[in-house]
Amino acid sequence: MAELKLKLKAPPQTPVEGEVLTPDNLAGRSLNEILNLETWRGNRRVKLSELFTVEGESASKPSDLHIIIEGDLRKVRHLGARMSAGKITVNGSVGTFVGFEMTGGTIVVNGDADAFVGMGMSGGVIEVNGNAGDAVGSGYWGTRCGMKGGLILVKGNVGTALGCWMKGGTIRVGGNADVFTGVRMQGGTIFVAGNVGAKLGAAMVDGKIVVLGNVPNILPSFHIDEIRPNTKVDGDKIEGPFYVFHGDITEGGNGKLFISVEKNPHLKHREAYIF
Amino acid sequence: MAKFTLLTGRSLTQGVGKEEGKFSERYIQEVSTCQIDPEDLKILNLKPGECVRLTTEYGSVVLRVAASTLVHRGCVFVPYGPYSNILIGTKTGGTGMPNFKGIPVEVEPAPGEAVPDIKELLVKTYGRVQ
Amino acid sequence: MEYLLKNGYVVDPVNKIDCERMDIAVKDGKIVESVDESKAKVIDVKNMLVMPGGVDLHSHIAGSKVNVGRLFRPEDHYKDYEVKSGVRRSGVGHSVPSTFTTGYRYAILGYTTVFEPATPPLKTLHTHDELNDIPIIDKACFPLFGNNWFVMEYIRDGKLEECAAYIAWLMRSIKGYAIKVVDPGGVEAWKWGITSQDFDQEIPRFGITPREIVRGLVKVNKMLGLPHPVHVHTNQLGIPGNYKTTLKTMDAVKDLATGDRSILHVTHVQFNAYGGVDYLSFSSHADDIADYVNKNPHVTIDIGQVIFGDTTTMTADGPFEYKLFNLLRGKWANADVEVETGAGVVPITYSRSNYVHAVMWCIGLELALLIKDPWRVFITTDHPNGGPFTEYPRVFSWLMSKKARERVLKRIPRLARVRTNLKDIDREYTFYELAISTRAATAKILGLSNKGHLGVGADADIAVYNINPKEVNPSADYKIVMQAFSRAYLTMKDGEIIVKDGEVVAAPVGRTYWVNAKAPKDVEDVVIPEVKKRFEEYYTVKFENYHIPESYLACSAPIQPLEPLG
Amino acid sequence: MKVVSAVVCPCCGNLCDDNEVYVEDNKIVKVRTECAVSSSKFLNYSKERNIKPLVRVESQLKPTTLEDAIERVARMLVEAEYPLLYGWSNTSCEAQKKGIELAEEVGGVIDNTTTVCHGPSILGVQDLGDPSCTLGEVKARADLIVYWGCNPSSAHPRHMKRYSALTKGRFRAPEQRKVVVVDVRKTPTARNATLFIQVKPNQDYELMAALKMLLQNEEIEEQEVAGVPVEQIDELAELMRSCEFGILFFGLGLTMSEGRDRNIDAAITLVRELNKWTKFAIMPMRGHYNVTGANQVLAWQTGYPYAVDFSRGYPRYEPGDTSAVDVLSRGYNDATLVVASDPVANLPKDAVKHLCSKPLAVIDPHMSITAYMADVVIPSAFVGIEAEGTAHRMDGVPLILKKVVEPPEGVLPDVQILDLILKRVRELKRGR
Repeated sequence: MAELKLKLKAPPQTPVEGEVLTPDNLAGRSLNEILNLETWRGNRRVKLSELFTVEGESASKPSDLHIIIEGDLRKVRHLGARMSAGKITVNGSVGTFVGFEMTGGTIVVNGDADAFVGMGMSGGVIEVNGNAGDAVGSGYWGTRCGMKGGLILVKGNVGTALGCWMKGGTIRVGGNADVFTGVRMQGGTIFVAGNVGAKLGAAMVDGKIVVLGNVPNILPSFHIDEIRPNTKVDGDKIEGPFYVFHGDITEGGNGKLFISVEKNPHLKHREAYIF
Repeated sequence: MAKFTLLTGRSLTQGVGKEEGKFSERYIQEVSTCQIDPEDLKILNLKPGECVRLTTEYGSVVLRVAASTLVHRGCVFVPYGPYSNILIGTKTGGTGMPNFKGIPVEVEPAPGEAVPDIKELLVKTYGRVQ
Repeated sequence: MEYLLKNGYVVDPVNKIDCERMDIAVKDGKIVESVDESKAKVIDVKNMLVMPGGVDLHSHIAGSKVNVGRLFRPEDHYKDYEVKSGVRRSGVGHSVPSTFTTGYRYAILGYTTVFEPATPPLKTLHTHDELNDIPIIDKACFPLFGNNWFVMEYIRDGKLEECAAYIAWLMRSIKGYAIKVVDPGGVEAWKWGITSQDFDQEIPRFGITPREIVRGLVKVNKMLGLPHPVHVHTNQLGIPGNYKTTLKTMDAVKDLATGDRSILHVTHVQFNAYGGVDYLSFSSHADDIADYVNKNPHVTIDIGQVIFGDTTTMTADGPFEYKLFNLLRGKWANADVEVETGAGVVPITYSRSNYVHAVMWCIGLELALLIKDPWRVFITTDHPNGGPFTEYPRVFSWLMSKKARERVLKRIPRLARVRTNLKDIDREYTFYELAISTRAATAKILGLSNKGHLGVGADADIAVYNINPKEVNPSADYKIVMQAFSRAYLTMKDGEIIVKDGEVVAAPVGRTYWVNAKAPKDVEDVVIPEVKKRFEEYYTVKFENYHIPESYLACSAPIQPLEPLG
Repeated sequence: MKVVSAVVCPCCGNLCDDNEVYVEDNKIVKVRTECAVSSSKFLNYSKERNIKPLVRVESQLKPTTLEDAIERVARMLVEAEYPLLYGWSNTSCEAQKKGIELAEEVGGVIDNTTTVCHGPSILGVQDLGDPSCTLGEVKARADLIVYWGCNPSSAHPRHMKRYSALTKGRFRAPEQRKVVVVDVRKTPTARNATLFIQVKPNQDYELMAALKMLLQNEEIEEQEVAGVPVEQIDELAELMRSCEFGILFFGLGLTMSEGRDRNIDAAITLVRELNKWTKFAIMPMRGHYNVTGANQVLAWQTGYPYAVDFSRGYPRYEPGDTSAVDVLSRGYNDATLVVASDPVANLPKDAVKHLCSKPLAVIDPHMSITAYMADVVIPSAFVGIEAEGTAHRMDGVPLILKKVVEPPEGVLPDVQILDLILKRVRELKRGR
């Protein structure tokens, strides 16, 4: 893979649009051409050369290109938007909408990612090695459709509404997830190794959520099915035992919650409702 | 020190006072007073009119306390305004809206302290004011 | 400013001109006999098609329900946007475009007059505010009367003169243009949660039937001499078997007809021409409707063509939208308006592979093709209910080319093909017929004598399309037709060049028409105080604050009523 | 003495239009209204008034000319790469339109106070829809009125008397109506309710989920939900199911607590469910008198109701990122124009900190708290008192606000001030 190294000269004072920084846009261009590409900083058209130093070499095909970006990119938004192939590595923290509507390729963030990671994505992989913000794997407003495919991995914690309206693909979180994890979920799998906030799986109609840590409560619109010794996430066996709930019943839903029995003794009273 | 839940909201006096002016006595008095259930006040060993320090993960401020049976036990109500804002965070959960209600708050009597003057509070918090 | 459009092929049905090479002279916003060629700006439109500007009599472009559609569908807009540039403000499409974009996109299609067909009187200030923000085109709005308490009470009590006085007062108070009726009585029933109002069924708590409302309003329309017939959206819209209701509604006023003039315009009939008893036995009865229209000159219709793809349905027919929501289970907005009417909004994706949608697609075209007289059937998509108005060129191509229709027919479910007559229809519209249905006839039925033609004295609203009607055979080259109608080579509005080569180059303010309706003074003198008295019991606003001053309209164009009919 | 009747009150989303204002020597001397807030507004509006444009010189606000103030605001906006234009809920639709044009011209973000009141309601509506009606429908038909997380007695003082519980409508007398209040505290509104349900803070969502379960005759595997015994929830479900026309009014208790937009999602879903049983509608209790208008105007001109970003020359909508609190807390904006709002008094501390760290201009009739922090202050006329203009009631009914007295000399309405700024901005941009 050809490597193209971009280094942010200084953290921008106003938001910078990062959607130009994809292998799809940079492949097949010379360094000079890349430096002359334009993007937005606030309402100003600026050349990439104003924002970044660039070294390395581009590839002829997006799938052969690895873009490595260094610096404080917390005000860079839509990085990797609509990318279809290749790889982006960010060494630093990045702003909102990483991998917006991406269809393929890989984005690695060696730092934190702000809200809306992988919004509307349908394929590819996003790996965040720090924490991620709110609404990871959700969808554009009003679409009633979140992430449709692909994989999002977050090593640290995530914010609220993880996988909101999610329809397919997998999200794995190494740390904790805040409230409304899997809200309005319609398919796919969410795995949280840590704790989750309240309202887990609210209004979900399908899909699967596995939580190894603590769950403050289970919504009244879920019914308990059984206790299972283990379960699977994308073929990987996960040891339990787990309480299995289904719901959201008010939505006629058949989503499944797999909740660690060991970490949630306060749910014991629900066992009485197992047939 | 006791753990409470902070609720902020509108009150009629705040609404009326607002129309008189944001520096009117009525408005400032109202928005720098928190309301707590009388039973909770007893437990805290506070009398109406005394000062209390509220602290959340976002900030801390001293307010006057008033007794109100309309507030749930374990809750403290502060009308919207420059004082309550000190206690509110900017996390919007991806919605644009911070949590103004239902925030964990620590309440402790502040006998030696006074409610800060509005202008002092502003200068201290934000730097500039006329 | 004077212009001379030279050497175009002019299609101007009002003046019986069919693809004749001629020049059009324009001066001070009007078509004139001639201009001084040395002073005038000469535009060579050699071998191009020249038509009067398009006139759309039914397109939901402004008002509270349209804005509900905009507000709750960000996903409809975010990929279709217009960047601010030159004279153009920024904005968004797609099925519910923002106001500025609506004006530009109509102008690019060569349309210069568009009427909003449903405004709740109480929220008409909002409608006018939006109309003010739609640049270029002339427009108007039709207030809703079919579920209005005052109207229902006057008709119940047999007080038609009083009803006419009330409507005249309302029309001029809120600056409306025509009497619109949507699901008469059905919306009032829906306000109690009842979703099916039959034409001859009593309306809850009002003691009359929709039939009586429609008849009453047609009589009132004649008494007031309003320029447009009663514009009706019938009961049972969207429901299998509803073609009977449509025929009943048309026939209910047959005896009130005078001469050959239309007294009832039945709108978006595609949605009202269904057979069957459910969505499995769903079928087309376009032939029965067409047959009735062919034999009875007292009605006109527009088609409400369906376009496959995503769009937003919106109508004052709240109960219909509730039923649609129950089928789709997606988003649903409802907006009942006190005393007067309601509204519903539901997004939909019409799918070619869906049997019901495919039949709907056939029905619209069947209506347009089976009704013989293009002066009485108009092309609409009931924007955005059947599809966005930007898809008109596609509809034109289907009407002008059997080949274009067959391309689609091949790809719809076999059963839809079999259960409709479209495959057997050979008729293809000519440019002349198209010009009638989209300009000449619509202007006529709206009572706009200055529009829809290019005779001397007409408003210089002109559309020039880059297509040679003498050379292009639309039947075969339907794609060329579609392209040409998608981007006017030139659009002129009131003698000003608005669109040049598909780009908007000027964006003036268009007129808002309204009818300065009047009833006999002695009747109004009794009725208005009476309305005022009941007003505060019925409404939540003061009588005084209901009135919309003329100054609120960015460019007010009052129209005097015609001589009352019979 | 001049009496102006049918005056629309420019205070809250009720837009009561039956007030009488008595004017003598261009002064309001008396108001006939049933509302304490309204009366205070009309009688006190000129207190704490600043009628001179002000500019910050060496950390002090000093009077200046209107021309100078306009020049400074225009320059501030033209120089900014990402200006925020915030407020807009206490002014006319005409001013809002001008503000949108200005935001478009300077490539800024325009956001209204919706963002911190019913922004989450709009997000809920964008996912689920909006089964609603005008207030006159409630007056005519409602036999069940639910106030959830709102307190009209304080925030919308005449709401019950004019539009809901206590008014006589065509088909319904006050004694035929039942009122339910659901709140975390026993508000003044709750005192007069048929049924008061005290919900635990941040658990409205759970309560609504339980309600939906009971409406669908499903079993709940708990004894109580959100601090409410299941029997009491069942009582509420039964009331809702059996009414003839129900309305759910909701307020900031839902939009500002945990769940925010998802609470509204649940409330709308509940109302959708209830329509299987009866006729039921939902309506947000909008606070500022023309915040509804701000959403409407922005929606028809740009397609989006708030949080609109023009930085790329066309409207973009990404609430949670282009909404005011997020713009401020992420430190995106490098200048702010505040119109008819007081963010320093209303936004969280850290957002205000950023606001005050960048150039700040304020257009407001009052000397608001934000004005005290600003670099430039331009006083404006009060819409609905000193200037005419359109506003939209909480249910979308538009009304024309009247001008009852002249503004102080030299004080212009917002729309004119904004127009002057816009013109100057265009001149500056042409020269650039």
